[in-house]
Amino acid sequence: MPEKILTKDFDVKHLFKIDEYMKKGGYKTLTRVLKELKPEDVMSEVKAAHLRGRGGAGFPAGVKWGFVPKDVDKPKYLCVNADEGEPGTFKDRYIMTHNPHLLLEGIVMTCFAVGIHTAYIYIRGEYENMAVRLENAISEAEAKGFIGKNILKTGFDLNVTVHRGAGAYICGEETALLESLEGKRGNPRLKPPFPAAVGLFQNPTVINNVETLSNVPCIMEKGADWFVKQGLSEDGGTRLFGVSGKVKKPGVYELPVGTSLKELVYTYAGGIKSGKKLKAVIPGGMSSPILKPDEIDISMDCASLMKADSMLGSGAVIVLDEDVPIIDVLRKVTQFYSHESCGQCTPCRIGNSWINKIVKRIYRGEGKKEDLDKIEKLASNILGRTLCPLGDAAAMPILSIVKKFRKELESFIKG
Amino acid sequence: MIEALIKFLCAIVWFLLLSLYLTWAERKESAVMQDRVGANRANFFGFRILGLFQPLADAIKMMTKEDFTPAFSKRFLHNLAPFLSFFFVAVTISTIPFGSHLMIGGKEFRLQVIDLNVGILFVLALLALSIYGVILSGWVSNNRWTLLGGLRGSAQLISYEVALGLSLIGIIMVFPSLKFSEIVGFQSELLFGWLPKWGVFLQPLGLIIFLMAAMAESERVPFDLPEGESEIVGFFTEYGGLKYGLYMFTDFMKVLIIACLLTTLFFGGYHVPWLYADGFHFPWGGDWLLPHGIVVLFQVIMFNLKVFFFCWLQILIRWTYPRFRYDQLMDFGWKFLIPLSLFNIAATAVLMSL
Amino acid sequence: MVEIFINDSAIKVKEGTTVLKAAEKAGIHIPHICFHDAFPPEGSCRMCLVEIEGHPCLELACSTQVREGMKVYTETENVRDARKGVLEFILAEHPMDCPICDKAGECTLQDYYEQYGLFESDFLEEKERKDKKVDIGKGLILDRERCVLCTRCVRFLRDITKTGELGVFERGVRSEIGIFGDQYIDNNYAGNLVELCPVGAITDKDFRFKTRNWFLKKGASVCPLCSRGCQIFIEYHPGFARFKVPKRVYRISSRVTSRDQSQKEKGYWICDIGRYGYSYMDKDRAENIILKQKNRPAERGEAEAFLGEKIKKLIYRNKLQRMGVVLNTWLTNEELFLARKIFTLDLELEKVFFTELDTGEKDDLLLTADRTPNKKGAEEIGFEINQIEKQKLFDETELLIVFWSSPFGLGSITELLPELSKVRTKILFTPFKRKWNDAFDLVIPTLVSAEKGGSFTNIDGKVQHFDAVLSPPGEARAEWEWLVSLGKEIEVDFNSYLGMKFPYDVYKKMKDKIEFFR
Amino acid sequence: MFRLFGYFFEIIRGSVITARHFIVNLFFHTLNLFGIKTKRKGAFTIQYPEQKSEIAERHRSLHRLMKRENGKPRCVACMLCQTVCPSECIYIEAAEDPDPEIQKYPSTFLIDISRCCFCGFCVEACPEDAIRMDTGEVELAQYNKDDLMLDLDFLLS
Repeated sequence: MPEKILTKDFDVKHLFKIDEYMKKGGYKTLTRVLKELKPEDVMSEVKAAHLRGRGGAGFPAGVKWGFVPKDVDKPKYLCVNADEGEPGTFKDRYIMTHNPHLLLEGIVMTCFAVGIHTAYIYIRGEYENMAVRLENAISEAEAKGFIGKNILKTGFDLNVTVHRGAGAYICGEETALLESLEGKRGNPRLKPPFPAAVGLFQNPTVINNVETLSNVPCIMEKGADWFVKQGLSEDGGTRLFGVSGKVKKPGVYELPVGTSLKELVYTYAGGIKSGKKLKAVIPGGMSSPILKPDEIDISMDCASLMKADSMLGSGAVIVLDEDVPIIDVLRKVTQFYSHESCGQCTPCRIGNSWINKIVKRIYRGEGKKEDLDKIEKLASNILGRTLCPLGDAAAMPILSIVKKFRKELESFIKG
Repeated sequence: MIEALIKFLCAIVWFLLLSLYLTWAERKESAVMQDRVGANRANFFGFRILGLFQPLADAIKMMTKEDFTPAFSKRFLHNLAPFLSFFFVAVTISTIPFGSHLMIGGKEFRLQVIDLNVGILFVLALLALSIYGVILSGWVSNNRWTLLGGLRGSAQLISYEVALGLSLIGIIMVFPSLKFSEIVGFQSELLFGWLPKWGVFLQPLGLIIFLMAAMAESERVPFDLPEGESEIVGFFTEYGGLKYGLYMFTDFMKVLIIACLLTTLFFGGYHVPWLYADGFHFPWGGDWLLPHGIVVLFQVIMFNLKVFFFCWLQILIRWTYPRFRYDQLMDFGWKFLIPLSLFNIAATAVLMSL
Repeated sequence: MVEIFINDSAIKVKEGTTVLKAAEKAGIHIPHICFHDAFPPEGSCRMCLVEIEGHPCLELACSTQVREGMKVYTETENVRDARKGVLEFILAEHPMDCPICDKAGECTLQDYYEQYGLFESDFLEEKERKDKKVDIGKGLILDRERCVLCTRCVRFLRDITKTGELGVFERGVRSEIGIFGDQYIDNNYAGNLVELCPVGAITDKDFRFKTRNWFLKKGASVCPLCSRGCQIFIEYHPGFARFKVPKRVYRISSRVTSRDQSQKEKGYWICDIGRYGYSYMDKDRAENIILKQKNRPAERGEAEAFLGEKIKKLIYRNKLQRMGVVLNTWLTNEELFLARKIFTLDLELEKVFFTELDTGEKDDLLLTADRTPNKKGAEEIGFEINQIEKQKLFDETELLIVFWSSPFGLGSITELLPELSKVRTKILFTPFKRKWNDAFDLVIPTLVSAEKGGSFTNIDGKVQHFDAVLSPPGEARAEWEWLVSLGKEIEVDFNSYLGMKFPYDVYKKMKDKIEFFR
Repeated sequence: MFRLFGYFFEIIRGSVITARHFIVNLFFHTLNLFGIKTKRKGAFTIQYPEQKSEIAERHRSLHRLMKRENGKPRCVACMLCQTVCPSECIYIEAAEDPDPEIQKYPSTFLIDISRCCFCGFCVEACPEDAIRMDTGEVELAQYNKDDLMLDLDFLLS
């Protein structure tokens, strides 16, 4: 087992309580950062650490912070994207359950770096326990003076609010999240302008994933160089991989970026359950294209997976064994996206429902020969032509499943 | 006087009745020729009898239609024109012999209204006069198309009048008389002892010229240029109802009168071959003597049969050929018929002088 | 100014222009459904995708702003494929009930299908069933199946009227437009939704099923129902050869002409009062000249002679001040100018009054309190818009000429009725048959503004010319024609009235005489 | 001269043909009239009023409007037939149907049959198969011109 950075203390009981957290050295770095460093130092440190966003798109966090205009009168906001809706993903929940203070520490550092005084944690409504735990942690931290007015007497103010979403997948998309946070219907906005310039309430806004922000205290504690060394040069640190499906030991594994997928499945997760053969792996949450067994000897970082026409996404690895009919997978995927499409733009609204209807028909055994071609055509009509990435997220797995498992699907149509 | 009146009434009634039923005959004949059935709807208490009531229905229809005069036309002349045509044609019947004599109570009645000694000239003159009806109607209708129709009609009639007259010169040469009764009388003789000495055998060319010219005179289809419903508008366009009916009727009367003339001049009139006043005397020997009444009956029937045949023939021609073009019509009259009839006269003269 | 290339042809546009607008300027139509000039781009219909050199995937023309040297391609295989794809998606869930859809014939979707689609449908699945007939207030009927969720209606009510009655409900393919509970749409601009809707999802009861829009003809005119003078199209039925159509005018639609920024928010819309208040054009119209003493419809010459004779008699008797005139602000600039010339300048009358204005409540967007079209024009021509002084008007008056053009009721002018009998000769110019017409000796039918040419000066002082759209009913002629012939008849300044054959001839004279109209 | 003979010959031949038709037909007609049955009948066309010619399946005859199962007209008053009609003989007024599935129905449907040219465009244009021209009614003459204006009730029955 490689060294754990983020989750090193997660086996400590009651780590979510501030006392336990501080016992383990929590908030020490924050004190140092606030008292000794300037905001620019923090930003350049994070930039140097090549910390990529852990939410799915994999955009470098430091660069993103840099987009926020510095000299404006408008208030700036930080939105923490805790709306973990991707099927197969449960890493943020892991962090928030075990160590909410780590996240809070990261939030304070980020806000300090960018000059933000208001932070929202947008958490999905289903995570009620975690929301309560976060709220408790916030009040604990406020009591200790880590959050609130005049933090640690440095004159830096920060107000952190937990906002519960209603559980829409689309609200994990950053602009939809903003709309939702503003109290409107969770529809994605047209980009550009990007949220860094025009975001929450038309003001500059930074939006980061829970895991991304949780990494910031580690970077500040041990330095960017050390952090980069843990992973790859362009993709630093470790990642939390949530392995689920037909493996012997499903769960969250913190591994350096660049660990092989094969290693992850066979070594850490213990291989396939009851000695069955591997059928396929979905490497980064449901929206990432599927990989066949001969493709899984691949480094788990954004660039390598992109090369293999897949994506790392949120690092949620779903393992399928030979018993899983691929039509089931396809049906789940299309069902999910047609249900979760917000209905704003045409290709995603109607395309997903159309594909879902076709797949359902195939599932009922009423498939027609040309259906697969039709699905491919529809999916490629959605791909790259929607308002927000949800369309792509829907089209990519569908396309890859149809392409890679065409024979099996065809046999289902004939049968 | 009374005798003449009765004879005239009989003749004119016969004439008009036949003309009336000629319309029916024309319809029926054309229908049968064209594989149709023809008028058969008119009925009287459900009896149809081959559509024989059709002429009556037509007559009633014509009579009950609106009688109108176009604006700016002379009402009197407009009304007069059809009657003019009708009158001149109707009168001609009075010179046609239907049979020889009928002896009733020792008194001798000629079966002819009046036996003029210029019979042929009289008929030709009256037929020529009927043109006035055409011209008058065309002019008085105050319509340029009717005027054109009338002018064309008069041009045509005058042209063919010449050929008509010339074709008869031959007949007058071989049967040296202008009296119809005498011409018919000449034809009762025998040629070569067996062939009736009919005009057709003496004047075959004359017959053809007469037939053509006479048909042109009747203004029916191959020569129907004055009317020409499909290409020009005829002289009686502005007529309707009974007055229009009169024109139509005059046409049929002309057909009938031409048939009568053909019969009388070229086909021995009322003569039945080899029937004499006392009965048949066949050239191959053998007699069949008959009483006087039966002989006269035979004669009248024979005359009618011949007339019917020529009516039939004219209708056949009318329903067979397409119409001439106007220039063709004039060419035909002036450049063909007239020279031919002159040639006929010359040839007849030469042959007779031999 | 930025130079960009659209389909390889260069065009210069202002900085900040979107690709769609630039292409429109270059004469290239990029199909769009959700985009509307009056709103910021929404980008949800995905019809306007174009290829831009250097961009990995297709870009939205409606929201992408031009950059120097940008190369845009609007007709490549990829673009056409994308359009077709989007159309296929929309049509997959769109009910094919064009035959009963009032929008058919002017429907964006139909046009685009003809231009960019033309495919056989591969959609073998069940379409989503939604409500076909939802009352959303103000006579508007929403058909949710036809809706393509462009959200123009939602944005209109949110951004323009700021009432926000409509919203999008549900998600994904079940998304639908709806009202919140029983908060029905109730504002004066709701009729615009029908025009705004690119498909037939929102229709109004007023036009619904009355006729098909391809039978209608459009004529440009100016709305006379308030002093804003919105530019409108009058959509009228020219009639069938054999069958009588119940009315001429079927609807009024807005005419977008003023696209400058100051007018931007207002120029696209008309209010419901103008939109639905057109029935006066066909209802109770006076068609015949009625000369009471003759007891039969009179001819135009008779009426002119009658009118001229009465005035001339007063002139000979030197009793011109016994003549009164009542005008109104429904008349065009030209007519008011002629009226002023004849009655005030030529005849020097003192008793020239204006009827009471039609008024109503104003609102923030367009509707003004003054519900007559030409008050400003009358003022600029030189009239004082005064109230009728009954005493002055009826005192010793022998001849009274009343111009009454308001399609609304008679209002307070009914107070004059009992006094009318005092006057010996009363003459009325009116386009309408009303009961009070009987009180006049000569009733001359005139035209409503849709039937005559002329100009109105709106509340902002803008002179708007318009031509006749409808043909005049019966014997009715425009007031200016009557005034011109009256001017000739009374022979005071005969030559001035020669050569006035069209409203613009009058306007040319006005331009010479009055600074304002230059 | 030779040409002239040719004409003459053809003229005679024409007469012979028509005369042959006349005689043959008359002969068989007469036989039939007297009830003598021969194999061959005199050639004639259809005896129209008594004997109707068979109307072909696709023959365009008098219009009719189709009904739905509940007896209402199938027509949705889309006015496409009115639009496409080249002789402008159709007139429709639409009204609101209470059934939201149907929505629109014709309150007035007039066909001026005196103007109709039986081109069948209305049938082609109809998206609902509501109008058909398959009644087989071809005898449309009326004594009164107003009777040629067919209304909805008539077209439905």
